[in-house]
Amino acid sequence: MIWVFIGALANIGFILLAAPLLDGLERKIKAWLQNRRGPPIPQTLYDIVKLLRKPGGLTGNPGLLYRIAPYMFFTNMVIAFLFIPTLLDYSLSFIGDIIVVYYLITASSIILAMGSISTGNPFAITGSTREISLSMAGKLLTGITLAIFVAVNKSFLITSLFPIIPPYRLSSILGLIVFAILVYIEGFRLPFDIPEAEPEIAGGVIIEYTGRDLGFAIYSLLLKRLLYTSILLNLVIPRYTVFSPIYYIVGVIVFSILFSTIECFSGRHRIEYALSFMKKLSLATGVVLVLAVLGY
Amino acid sequence: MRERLGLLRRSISVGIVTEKYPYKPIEVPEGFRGKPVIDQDKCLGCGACVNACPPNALSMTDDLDRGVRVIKLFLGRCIFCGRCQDVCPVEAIKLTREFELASINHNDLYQEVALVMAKCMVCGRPYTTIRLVEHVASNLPREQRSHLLLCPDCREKHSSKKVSYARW
Amino acid sequence: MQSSATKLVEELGRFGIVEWIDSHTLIVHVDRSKLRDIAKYLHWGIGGYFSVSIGSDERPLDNSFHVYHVFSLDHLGVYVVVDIRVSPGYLHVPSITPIIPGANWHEREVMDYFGIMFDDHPEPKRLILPYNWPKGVYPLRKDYPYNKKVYIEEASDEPEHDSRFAGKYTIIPIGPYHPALHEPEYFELYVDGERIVGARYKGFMVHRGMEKIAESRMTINQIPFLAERICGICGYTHNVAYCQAVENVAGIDVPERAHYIRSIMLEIERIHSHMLWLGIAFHFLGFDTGFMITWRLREKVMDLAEMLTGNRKTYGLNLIGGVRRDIDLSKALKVKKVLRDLRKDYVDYMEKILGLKEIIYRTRGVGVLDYGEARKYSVLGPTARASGIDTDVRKYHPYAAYRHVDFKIPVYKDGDVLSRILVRHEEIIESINIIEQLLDNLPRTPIMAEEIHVPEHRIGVGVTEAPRGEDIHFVITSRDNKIYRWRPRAPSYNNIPALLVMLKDQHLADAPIIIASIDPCFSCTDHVLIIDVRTGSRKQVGLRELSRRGLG
Amino acid sequence: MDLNTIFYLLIPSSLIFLPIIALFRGKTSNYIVHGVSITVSIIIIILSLYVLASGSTLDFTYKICLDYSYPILSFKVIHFRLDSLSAFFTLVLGIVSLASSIYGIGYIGRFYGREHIGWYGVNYLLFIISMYGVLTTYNLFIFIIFWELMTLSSQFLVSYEKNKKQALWAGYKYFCVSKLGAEMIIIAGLVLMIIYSGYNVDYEVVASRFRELFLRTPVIANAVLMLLFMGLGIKAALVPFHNWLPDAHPEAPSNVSALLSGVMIKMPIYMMYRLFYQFSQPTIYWGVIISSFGVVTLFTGTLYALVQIDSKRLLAYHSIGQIGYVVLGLGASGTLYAMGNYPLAFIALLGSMYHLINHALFKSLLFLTAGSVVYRTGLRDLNKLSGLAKYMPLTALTALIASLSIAGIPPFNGFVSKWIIYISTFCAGGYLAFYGLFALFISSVTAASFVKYFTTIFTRSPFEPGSYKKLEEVPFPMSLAQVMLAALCILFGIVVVIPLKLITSAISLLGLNIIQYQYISFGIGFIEVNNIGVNSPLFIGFILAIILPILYILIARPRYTSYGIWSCGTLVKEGLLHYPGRSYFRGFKEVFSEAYTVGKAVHEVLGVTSINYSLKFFKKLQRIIEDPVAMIVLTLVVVLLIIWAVGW
Repeated sequence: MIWVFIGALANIGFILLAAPLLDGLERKIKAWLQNRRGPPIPQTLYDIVKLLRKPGGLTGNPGLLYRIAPYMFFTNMVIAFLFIPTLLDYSLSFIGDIIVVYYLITASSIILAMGSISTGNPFAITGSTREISLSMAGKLLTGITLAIFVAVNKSFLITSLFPIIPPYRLSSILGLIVFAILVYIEGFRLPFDIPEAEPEIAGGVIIEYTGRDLGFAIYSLLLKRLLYTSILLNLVIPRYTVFSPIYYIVGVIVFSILFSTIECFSGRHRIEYALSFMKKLSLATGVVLVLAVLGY
Repeated sequence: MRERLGLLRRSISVGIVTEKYPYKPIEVPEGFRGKPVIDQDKCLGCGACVNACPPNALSMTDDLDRGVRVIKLFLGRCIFCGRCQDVCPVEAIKLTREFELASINHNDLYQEVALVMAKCMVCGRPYTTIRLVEHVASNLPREQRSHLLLCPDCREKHSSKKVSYARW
Repeated sequence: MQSSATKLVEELGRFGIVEWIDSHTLIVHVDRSKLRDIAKYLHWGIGGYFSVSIGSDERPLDNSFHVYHVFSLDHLGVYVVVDIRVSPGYLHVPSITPIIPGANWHEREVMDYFGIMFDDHPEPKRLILPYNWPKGVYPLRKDYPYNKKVYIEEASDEPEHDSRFAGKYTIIPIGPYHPALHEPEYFELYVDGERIVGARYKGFMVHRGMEKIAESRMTINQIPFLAERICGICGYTHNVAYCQAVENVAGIDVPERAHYIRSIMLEIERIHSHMLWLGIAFHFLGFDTGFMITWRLREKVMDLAEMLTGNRKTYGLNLIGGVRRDIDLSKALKVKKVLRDLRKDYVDYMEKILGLKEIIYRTRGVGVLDYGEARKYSVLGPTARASGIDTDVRKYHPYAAYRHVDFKIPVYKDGDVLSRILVRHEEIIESINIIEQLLDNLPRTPIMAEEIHVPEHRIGVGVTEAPRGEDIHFVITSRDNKIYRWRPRAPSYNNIPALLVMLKDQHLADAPIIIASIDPCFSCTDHVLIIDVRTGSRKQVGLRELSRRGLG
Repeated sequence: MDLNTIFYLLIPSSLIFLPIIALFRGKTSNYIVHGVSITVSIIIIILSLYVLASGSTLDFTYKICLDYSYPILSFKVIHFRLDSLSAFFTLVLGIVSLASSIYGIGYIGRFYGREHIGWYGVNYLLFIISMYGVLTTYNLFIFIIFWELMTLSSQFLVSYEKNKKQALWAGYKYFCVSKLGAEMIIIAGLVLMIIYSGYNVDYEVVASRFRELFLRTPVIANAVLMLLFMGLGIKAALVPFHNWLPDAHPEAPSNVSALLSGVMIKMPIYMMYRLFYQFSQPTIYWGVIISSFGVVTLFTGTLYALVQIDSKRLLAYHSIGQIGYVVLGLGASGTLYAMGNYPLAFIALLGSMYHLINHALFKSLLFLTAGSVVYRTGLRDLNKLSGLAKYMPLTALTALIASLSIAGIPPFNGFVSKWIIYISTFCAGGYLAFYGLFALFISSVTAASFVKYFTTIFTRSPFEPGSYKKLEEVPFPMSLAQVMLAALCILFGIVVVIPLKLITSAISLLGLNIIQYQYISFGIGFIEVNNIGVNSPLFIGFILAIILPILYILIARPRYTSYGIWSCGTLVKEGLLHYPGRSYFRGFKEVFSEAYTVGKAVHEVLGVTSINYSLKFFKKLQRIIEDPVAMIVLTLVVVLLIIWAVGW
């Protein structure tokens, strides 16, 4: 038990460092693909460290909710990582913990949105309603995908869900593909970074946060992105081997490269287009779920 | 999808095009209109450039007490059009290819030329620079030179034609 | 052609005294009672369009104010200036805005600057001067010295918001400092969720006083450099328009080579401006890689401009009567080579980018301005061409060297953002063609006219096709190398009011790209503003100080 | 006086107060009624806690001396029993009625001089008593009587503000529809009685007869079950019988709304538990039917709630949605039970009951906070409300807790119950997995809806600056009630053992034995460590997630710089930065319009037609009553029927 704790804590330590570095990597790759030199890889880390050293800002008439939202978001994300094996194979898992992770993610976006709305800035509110709309559609998709995995594995223990293959089934492979798309969408990458769309709502959800608050909000968003990637990786890479840390690191980097390349060559969707895309994807995934339940 | 892959292929084939600018100087072409520089030794103080300058970056003041004419160029207002270069009779002001003008010292944006003025033979008032007088003198026939040593007012009294390079 | 022009003169004779001021500009002196008839006749009757209104204080000359409405008759290649004399005792002119909604701003501007009232104007509010500007002070009148300081009242409550929407709908302020606008302008969008239900525009926040400075302080050959600074993107076209206005007045015979060089630089400017715009448009669509690509390609054009003129943007090339720099053979060859490569690259990239689903989806059917609305507001340039109006100054009022080249004008019927993208896209390719033709046929003449003499108190009109549309400069000359009245009108001035039509019932997410789709140049539009509108502070603002800020 | 005596005396002694209350007006009446109802609530809580903790039952019968020769009156005794299932529900009733009575002391002050307080008092007390009666009676006949009493008194409460046309209409509609449901129950009861010509309708007897009926003529048994289920479903506002609820609940005084939404719509659920677990055995098809009703209900209710702009109406729609969760849990447990998967059936039932008590807590709290807003501002319009947190911090905080609870944000109570429902449905697989993921999706819609509810009312700055100048926190009794419920929301979220113990003792009555199916084997994480309290790392983590940031803000007091709101550099007047409630989630509604179309079909076609039908029915009835000939004929028919029934 104690080793599990230590392992999980080590995981969190690794994640806290890895999330900004991976973002730096993505920025570098995007820069290369846009024929630019781009910032150095630790740039995101520098940015966050710089932000964390500055005082936060109070705007409008925000109250406690606004102040604690970034911190709540951050702790929620860190706690979510307790249940997901990342670098090491240790995690504090139990039946139904995937629902807990799911709710932690929902809670984080809800709380950030509430904090943001409480400033009263129409940009922030527009961004927040977009964020929540997307999150609702995303949760539908997440739910269906999870149901596929549960139906295939007949279990609710995350550790027993990882890795999903074997058994190799049509539905589990399709489910993985949908989940990869979902990971892409939930990672607020183009064309789905609508809640923060710079041209029209200038940052949206995080528009009013500055300094330390902003640092934590951005850090948490990066953690959320990595959290999704980690869940996806856990579904595909073999666990409980000596090489699993290596598999993990390689996997994370591969997905970063892949996702940033895709992101580089896409424009931003309008919110209702993104939503209807997710709706269609949900319907398709529903069919996959039927397959999974039927045992294919 | 095909378009995206095509863009990806092109991106990879082009490579990195941005420069490490502050660490690596940038070449500007021949004929680039950069910072104007006044040649102290050539300037006559005629004021042609001051008249031509559209944004009033060049100014001319006569310090009658000290007997000095000051031509002052303020780069903060300069638009680098090169009209001064066009109108200068002696090529004293020229545009260089230098464009990095940022400075922490405000005075770096000023250039000054102070020229000693000639005093009128009659009234003793300084009226123009010695260099300008010399320059005009060298271009004039001998018999007209005597008027040069008078200030415009006195010259008018002597009903002579005024000579100046200043046009516009 | 000639016969139809004479027929036009006869027709216009019904309204007032007609005279030619130069080979392609007519002036009609009309009585106030005939004004609306002639406006209706010119704009709606024979297919011309309203271009600009100019107010002028000519009390020192003939003891009266004048209002000039300029109409363009594309099919005849003629500009018609309608001149109304306004006596200082009764400063009222019938408004033509009820007939031509596009004249709204023009008339309000005259109202602000000269105190001339327009009867039956639907919206007789201040347009340019801030609301706390003292009443009865008209800055462009001749008895107002350019360096006079005015005492600005403390800020009071201005009826800022559109009462139809404010309070009921969410206000999304776009501007004055917003990432989607790179210049200080203010769009107030009233949204219901994601849908825009209404919009309000407040502009004229760029604090410069160019007209007044030019009229009172600058000489005729200094103004080109000021005109070039009206705009940061298409400055050269203002420069050329101004020079043409003066050259038309003076009847200067500009050498052909100078005309060719001007045309080449105008087209280079058009290419870079359109590419810049495309980049920005892609950025607003979230496609930053497209932004990087177009700007990288544009950089080659900027290098060309730098090589040819000595500067990337402010070419400083023109003087009255010609140009200051020649294009020699080696440069010409280099330009041709660069352009050949550029065309290949550009066409290839654009084919791919315009195949992206997101780009098409977010521009097709978005921000539609149909033909009727476009005519009402007399929009110009690519905006008009995307709405099915076949207009191009280069073609129908040929200037510089454009009568010697062969090019086509892209016209689209849909009037949406995609059409505007495509119009500009094709224009870039056409411009490359034009430059190649011009370089091939560069005549061997001097580049500067010999004889330059400007007559006094004559009206001159100079027009160019700026990247954004028709750019018109109206000049009244004066003695001593001065200009009596100078009114530059940038195309965005006519295009911006049409934005409010385009924005209605659109998605909030599309607001930036719709606003950008007319390629608005706010500083072009606002060049004339004199006063600091930053409110809330007691301050005295003098023109000299402002001019220092603006020009320094 | 032992507890049995108290139980015995509670109903008659509180009925004595009714005329006393009716005598007074104004303040006095207010204090008397709430004093009585608080006392009653406390007694109810004590009784039910005793029963749940000890596992015993309280039992008594009123002997009625009648002529035994008339068979229809031969039930001889009026049997009341407080067993652990009833006790669980009376506990819910006690808690909510305690809170809303305390709240009422302040809230009813609104109506001084405008309405007759005594009239309110009579109905309010009668309402509580009749609900208590419904829960504690052990006889179907008495059940129906209390049921009708409950409907009647609550109908008067709904249309209490007699000058409001809307309230009168809502009350009328509510009454007619409820009456229709009651008729179904009565018909079912009559069928049972008549077919068996045994007139004893004690629950035990009913149960045994029902089972017999199932064996003999399953068609009739199922028809009776269907009638009963529909009758109860109408009262529980299951879609498509829900249309009356969003009209009725918001119109009542807010503390009554809390009781209506928090407790009254649980009464039919209580009967359903008895119906499917005590009177009959769960079957697979009934499980499918019930859980389908549950899913349709939660889907429609919540999606409709998302687009509401009236605060109490939004809450009322959520009541429908949340009842869907409860019914889904019941149905899932029925299916699983019939399939022989007792452990999961137990967990599903656990989730259902847990959600029921949670819903009672947070929904009544939400109605109380909405009431506080009405109390101070008189507004329910989410387009106009804004920025109240500054003036009513305590109300805002409790509303936040309730919102987070209903949204299922850990570690508040809503999360736990929803989580248990998901586990049972997902692990069950099959069609239940679909239902579970619908519920999962809907929970995020709920969250979104409460982001709207909370942020529009409480955060930001006031819409019209200066309009709230005299605004302040609500009076002490009202905030006390809110704080009480909020504390329970947190308690039931963190100290999960307490409600689980209560629920297991209630479930044990229904034949699912706790000893047999320990949670441990299904790994409900937070109980597996030990029975004393919360030791699970998960819950420590959750608490840290909430506590650490708050502590950080409160203790470390990080430095902040104050800025104006960024609105592109211009100074925008505070009030104009207004984001009306209707603008929220517009795009979502547009894109998921299919869901709304389906919902509309259910909501309007089925819902409205059923309402219209019942209204028409009652119009006809009214015409008959007004017509003397018809009335005479009807009376004769009834008399004849009675004669036939009595056996002459």
